[in-house]
Amino acid sequence: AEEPITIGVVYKQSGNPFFEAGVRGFDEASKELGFTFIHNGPADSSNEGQIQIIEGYIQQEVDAIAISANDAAGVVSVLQTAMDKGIKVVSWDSKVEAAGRNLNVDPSVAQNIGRVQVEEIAKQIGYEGQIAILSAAATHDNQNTWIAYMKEELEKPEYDKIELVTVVYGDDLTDKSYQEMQGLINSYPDLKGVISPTTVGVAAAAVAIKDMGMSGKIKLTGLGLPSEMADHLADGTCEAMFLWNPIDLGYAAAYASIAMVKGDITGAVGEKFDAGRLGEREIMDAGDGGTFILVGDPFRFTGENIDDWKNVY
Amino acid sequence: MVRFTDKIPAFFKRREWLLFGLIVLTFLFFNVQEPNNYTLVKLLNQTRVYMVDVGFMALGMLLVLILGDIDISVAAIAALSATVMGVTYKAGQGLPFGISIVLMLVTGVLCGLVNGLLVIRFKELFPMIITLATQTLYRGIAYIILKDQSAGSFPTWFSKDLGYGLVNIFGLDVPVMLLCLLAVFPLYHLWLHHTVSGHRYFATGTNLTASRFSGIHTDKIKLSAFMLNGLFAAIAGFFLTSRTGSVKYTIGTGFEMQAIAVAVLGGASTSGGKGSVVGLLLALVLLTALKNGLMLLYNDAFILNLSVGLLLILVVLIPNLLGMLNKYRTVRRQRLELAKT
Amino acid sequence: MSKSTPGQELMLNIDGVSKIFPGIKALDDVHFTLKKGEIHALIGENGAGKSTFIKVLTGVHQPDSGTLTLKGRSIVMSDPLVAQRHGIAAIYQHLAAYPHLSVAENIFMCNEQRAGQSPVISWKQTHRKARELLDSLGSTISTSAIMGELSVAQQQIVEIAKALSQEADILIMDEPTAALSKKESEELYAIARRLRDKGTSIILISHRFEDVYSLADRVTVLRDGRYIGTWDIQDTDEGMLVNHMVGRSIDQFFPQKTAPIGEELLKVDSISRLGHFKDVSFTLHAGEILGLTGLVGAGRTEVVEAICGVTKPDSGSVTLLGRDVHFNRPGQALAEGLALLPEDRQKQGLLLPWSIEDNITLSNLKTCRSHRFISRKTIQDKAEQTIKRLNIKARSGKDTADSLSGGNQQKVVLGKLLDANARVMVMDEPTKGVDVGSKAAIYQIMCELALQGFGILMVSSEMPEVLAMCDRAVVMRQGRVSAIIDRADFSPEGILKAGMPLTKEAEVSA
Amino acid sequence: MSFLKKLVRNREAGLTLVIILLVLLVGLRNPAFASLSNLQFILGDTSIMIILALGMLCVLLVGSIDISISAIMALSAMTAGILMKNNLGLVETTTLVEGVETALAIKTSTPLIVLILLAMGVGAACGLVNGLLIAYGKVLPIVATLGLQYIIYGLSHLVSSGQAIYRKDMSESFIQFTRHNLLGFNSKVWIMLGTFLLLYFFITYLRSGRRLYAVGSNREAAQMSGIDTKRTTLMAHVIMGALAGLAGMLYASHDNKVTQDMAMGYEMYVIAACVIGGVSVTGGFGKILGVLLGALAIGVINNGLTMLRLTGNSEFWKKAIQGAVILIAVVTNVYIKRGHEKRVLRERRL
Ligand SMILES: Nc1ncnc2c1ncn2[C@@H]1O[C@H](COP(=O)(O)OP(=O)(O)OP(=O)(O)O)[C@@H](O)[C@H]1O
Ligand SMILES: Nc1ncnc2c1ncn2[C@@H]1O[C@H](COP(=O)(O)OP(=O)(O)OP(=O)(O)O)[C@@H](O)[C@H]1O
Ligand SMILES: [Mg+2]
Ligand SMILES: [Mg+2]
Repeated sequence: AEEPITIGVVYKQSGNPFFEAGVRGFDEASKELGFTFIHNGPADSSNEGQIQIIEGYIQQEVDAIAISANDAAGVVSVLQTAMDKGIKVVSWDSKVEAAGRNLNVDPSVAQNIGRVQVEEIAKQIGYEGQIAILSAAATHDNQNTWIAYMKEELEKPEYDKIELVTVVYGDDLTDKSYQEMQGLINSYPDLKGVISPTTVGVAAAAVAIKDMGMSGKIKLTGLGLPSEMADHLADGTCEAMFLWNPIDLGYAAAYASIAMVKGDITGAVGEKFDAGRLGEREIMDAGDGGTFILVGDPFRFTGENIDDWKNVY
Repeated sequence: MVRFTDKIPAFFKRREWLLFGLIVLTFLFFNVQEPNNYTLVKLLNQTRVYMVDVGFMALGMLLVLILGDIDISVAAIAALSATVMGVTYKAGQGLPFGISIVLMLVTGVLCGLVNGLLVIRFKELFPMIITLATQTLYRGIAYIILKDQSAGSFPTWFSKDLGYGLVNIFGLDVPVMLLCLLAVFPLYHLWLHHTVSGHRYFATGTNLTASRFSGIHTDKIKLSAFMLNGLFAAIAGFFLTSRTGSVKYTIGTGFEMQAIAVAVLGGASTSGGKGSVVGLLLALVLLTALKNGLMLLYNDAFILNLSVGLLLILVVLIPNLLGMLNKYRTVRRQRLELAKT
Repeated sequence: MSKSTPGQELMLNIDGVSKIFPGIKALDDVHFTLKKGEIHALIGENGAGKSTFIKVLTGVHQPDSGTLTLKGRSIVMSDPLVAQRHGIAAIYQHLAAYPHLSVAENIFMCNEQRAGQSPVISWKQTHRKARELLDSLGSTISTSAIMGELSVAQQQIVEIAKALSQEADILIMDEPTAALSKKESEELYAIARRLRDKGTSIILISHRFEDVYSLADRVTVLRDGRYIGTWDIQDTDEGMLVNHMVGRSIDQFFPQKTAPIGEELLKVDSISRLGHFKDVSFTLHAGEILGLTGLVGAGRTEVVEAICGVTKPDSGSVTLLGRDVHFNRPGQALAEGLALLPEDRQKQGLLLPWSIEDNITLSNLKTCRSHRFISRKTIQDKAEQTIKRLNIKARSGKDTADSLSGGNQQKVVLGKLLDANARVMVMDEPTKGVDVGSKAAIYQIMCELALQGFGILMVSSEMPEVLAMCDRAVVMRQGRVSAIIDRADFSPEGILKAGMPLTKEAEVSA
Repeated sequence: MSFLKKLVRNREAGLTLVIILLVLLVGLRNPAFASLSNLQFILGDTSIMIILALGMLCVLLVGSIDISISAIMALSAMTAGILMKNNLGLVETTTLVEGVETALAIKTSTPLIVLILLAMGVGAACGLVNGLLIAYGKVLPIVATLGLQYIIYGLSHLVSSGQAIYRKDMSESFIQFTRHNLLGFNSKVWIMLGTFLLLYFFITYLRSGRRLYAVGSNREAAQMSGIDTKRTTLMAHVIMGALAGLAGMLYASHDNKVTQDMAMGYEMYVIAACVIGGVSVTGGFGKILGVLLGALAIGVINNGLTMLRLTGNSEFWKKAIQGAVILIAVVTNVYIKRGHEKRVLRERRL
């Protein structure tokens, strides 16, 4: 019998529920396609930890590596040695630089992610007043890209009366994010709304807003985990927030990896493959020298639909 | 009469033998569990992941620990030095790579110098507190230089041949990096354990006042230990960068604790006066064997840490317990003899 | 209250006590009796087992065999609290103070003053009682002063107060006078006699025959952990006791110094250091033994440390072998030929966990090399010589320094300096807490060194030592030189008078 | 003695002055910072650190150290969290307000006090292991607690099997537990005050408390006077562990979240707070009021930085300022001490 295909899945941090959900996507795909996979992430969301894991996968002679990178540049070298050995590399959720991957599975177009959050907050505050952004760390590539697109979106005339007063960073630590949010509330008495495009930040911000008695007075949106945000959506501290579906993300990454291992695709622009229940996906130019596929647009979670999701991821 | 059972504790009191025994056991255990992936040849390849950068860092840390001090800022020094290298090289647009490397080493030594000066000047303070503060400082500077960017595009000999290159020795593929590390060990061992200047680190760590009264320039010893530590941290940053292929200001976060753990595992004591280069090497090998085996078996970062913690405590605890047992036995035997006479 | 005549009631009877440390039999079948209201001196060479005996008695160590009978009842001293409850109090040889805590708290640690049975400590009562105790000792030390900031003598007084606070039936004093001046010693004698007259039994350990003869009623000698004998003090004399202690007779306790005085080696010219000493000047010549004496706390240690580069004088100059020198650390002084035997051998002199060999060769390791590497063999040979020369008692050079008794430890430190080719040797209390045998040996070495042309500066608090050994004596009082006396003019009264504080009030604060 | 002299001699007064200065400085840039409500907030926010610093004081006093406290916080909060999650039930309460029927869902679970006691118990058990290793196994404190830090974080991963505890898994009483105010102060402040007073009484008026000082000041002497130094060390670690358990619960309730890596790196702030508060890291010396103020100083710095309205490279400056202020505070302490010593010397009559 032929040996089954093995995928080595690497994510940013061990024990992070977002990636637990992502792994469920791989699980689903493996039942459909009949491959095996192993998964792991460093305890401290470090680049060095991911390299250790990748080297372990190379040692185990996996057929493909599917990675959500902590540092887009930092794993390029080791992934190149993997590719030299014939291992296919697919990045998902958080991309690897073009030189270190065969294909990127993008949750959504960065521009869209930036845009929907600005649209949402503008609508909630009535297109007028001060807003602020509570980000993760100033070093996170995807955060910075989204923030850049948000600023671009804010240039549009319909947002003329909206002022972005500051961007603060909570380092994806709950207590620091909480402190920063509290600092925002105290520093800017006229603050109307906050965008926090990070799951840790938006949850901490919601708690801070509630604790300071500002529920309803300061609007909040961002990218949040349904399980973590369930209560805040239900009681209206956060009217709506967004996130793509990590299960679909993992699922799509698994299908892409298998297609590549089987030789159905090589990762070139224009190639198409079947992504199971998600339908057909076409490979596009990512503009960074590499290619990518898109999974879907961010989903809007509100108090009405949150009950369907809060136990999912 | 000396019975064999009496000899066992004494045997395992030598840390090196204990470590050696553990290495053999670890290897056999995982080799049985994972006969295909956990082989000597494949393990050799993994040494660059687990041994080299932490190893260099631990060599420096060893000196500081021998003095009874501690340096929390090493990983930050590695990050700052690597940053300096990456930024001055500017992907080939800046200084020649050789000069960037020299600047990197100088940065490491300078950071160590600052630590050392603070430690000497403020004897009332614990080095732990001082280096805790300088850690923030060094990483902060790296951050101001690099912001959220990463510096990379190093020459291929660096990021490929050094980072991932193999040399065939007697039919075995040995990582180039490992050879670099192994080249340092004999020299370092000779220097630390067999020369006058090495001896002085142990003396100073055992009793600083008495060493000073005996004519040792203890301030110089301390300063040089911190500077060498900085140098080794920079070297660790260098090899780490050759593996990652690029520098970010977060590089090597948390390595200081690993370096301390390795040195302590190898026989150093945080109270000073103790440490062994051979022990350190064995500790590195043991950790490589263990971590890689666990990685293959469990694929779980937390289990990995858990077992490192367990190992650290057991290796320090077991000789202590055996020592107590030994003492108890000696006294009991003498007591029996006393009763006879 | 009438003075109880010793010999009536047996307080304590110890029979056949042995104590084993790994590798060493510290006590071997020791007998000891203590009567009510007597002062019983316990003497012996360094390492004879005196301190160990005391620790067995107070429950710090458990004996391996032997029985202990207290007031007719057999007792197992399982821990120090048991001893305390049975009315045994001790002043230990090495200060057992808590340097960070207040005087009052030091006195009442483990004997906390509480209101009745309440578990809550009463600080008011603690301070009041401490004050009473210190007053009874004629001391004005504040009860809230921090122990570590007091002088050694003051700390010793607090320790005595602590022992007294326990109102014990049996009081043990392990070298209580080692850090005390003559005057303070005398005050202690008075207290001891007062206590004895009240019926307290006292065990006194001392290397000073002065103490033994002015206080003790009986004396017991230990040698190498073995019991040698017990005598009434009237039936003994110094020579006989020394013979029993060392197991041989010492003909010449103080050797005859024959070295001629030569050229000037060291000149100290009005050096000062803030808060420690002021305008100190003297000279030292080849072949000369210069005494630096005075009361404890007079600043002698500070002076010699400033000369040898441990600290730096704020002003003044030091000239060594005709050259102006400014040392930043002892190593520089050593390299220039000025060696310092420090006051505290355990903290400043030795690497306790290291072997005797490694300690002896530490200062001069550069000469123990072959081909740039340290040669174990050379170290061994060199150390072997020194061990022989100084007659250090150890099984081998591989023994660790902490396994040695005080006197032998001191010899190791001395051996280290001998190895270092100095011209001037500064010795800070070289015989402090050292037994008679070792003392004589150290004096002998000093004379030999003088003969070889060394200049020796000896800090000493012991009058007989200064009188017998020194060519001249520099007397210090409260940080200043009060007199420089030639051998011809030596008299105990003269030296004592020069060292006495000027006013009563000044003495109190010193 | 002049007022200034007194101030310099009294470290606590000096620290208070430093804190007031810090508040004024930040307040100058952002008046909102110096407002009463914000200061109350800071006190509440710093309570957890103060509680931990109080425990650390005990450990440092006996000459030990504990760098596993953040792991202990994670494990104890996680244990309690899992119990809470598994016993969570919804109680639907219907209330009639002007004829409109409203359904109020209140989540109930294991009683709060049981959870807290459980967490403190888990913490104390971890402290016990630390203490046993250090006191009886003679493992050096840094090594023992570093090793245990790895192990305990690993355990919290194992017991949670990788799952975090979120607000939706928490009972209402647990969520609200750190959100009640009494006399304008948060419940955390009251819990901290209670802990402070208890510990103050313990180490000032009880024998076993004073012995923490004795053991750290001179271990041998303590042994000779019959103090069980090992048990005292053990006790210090158990106290630290129990307080870490309590702190973990407060932290979790405050964050509405328990992750397996909760509070990573927190131990360094706690140690820094103690050092700034004048505790000797080698044992024997340290005042409880100093620790309170030291932690408060760090709390003011951390909160003040977010309110400084820094722009540009603000992230770096925040980090740098934090390190610098800690260093400056500690170094200033050294100079004050040296000045004091010099003054004592000058006052001596020679
Ligand atoms: N804790 C210990 N462990 C091992 N050996 C010890 C210990 N304490 C004392 N010894 C040894 O026991 C012997 C007796 O020592 P002890 O301190 O009782 O002598 P001593 O008569 O008090 O001497 P000194 O006059 O120098 O104080 C010495 O050889 C000493 O090295
Ligand atoms: N006037 C004083 N008031 C308080 N403390 C003093 C005073 N003078 C000296 N001291 C302290 O007393 C201690 C003993 O001083 P030092 O060691 O210089 O004296 P010494 O004469 O060498 O005594 P020793 O005989 O112990 O060697 C030192 O700690 C010193 O700082
Ligand atoms: Mg003794
Ligand atoms: Mg002195």
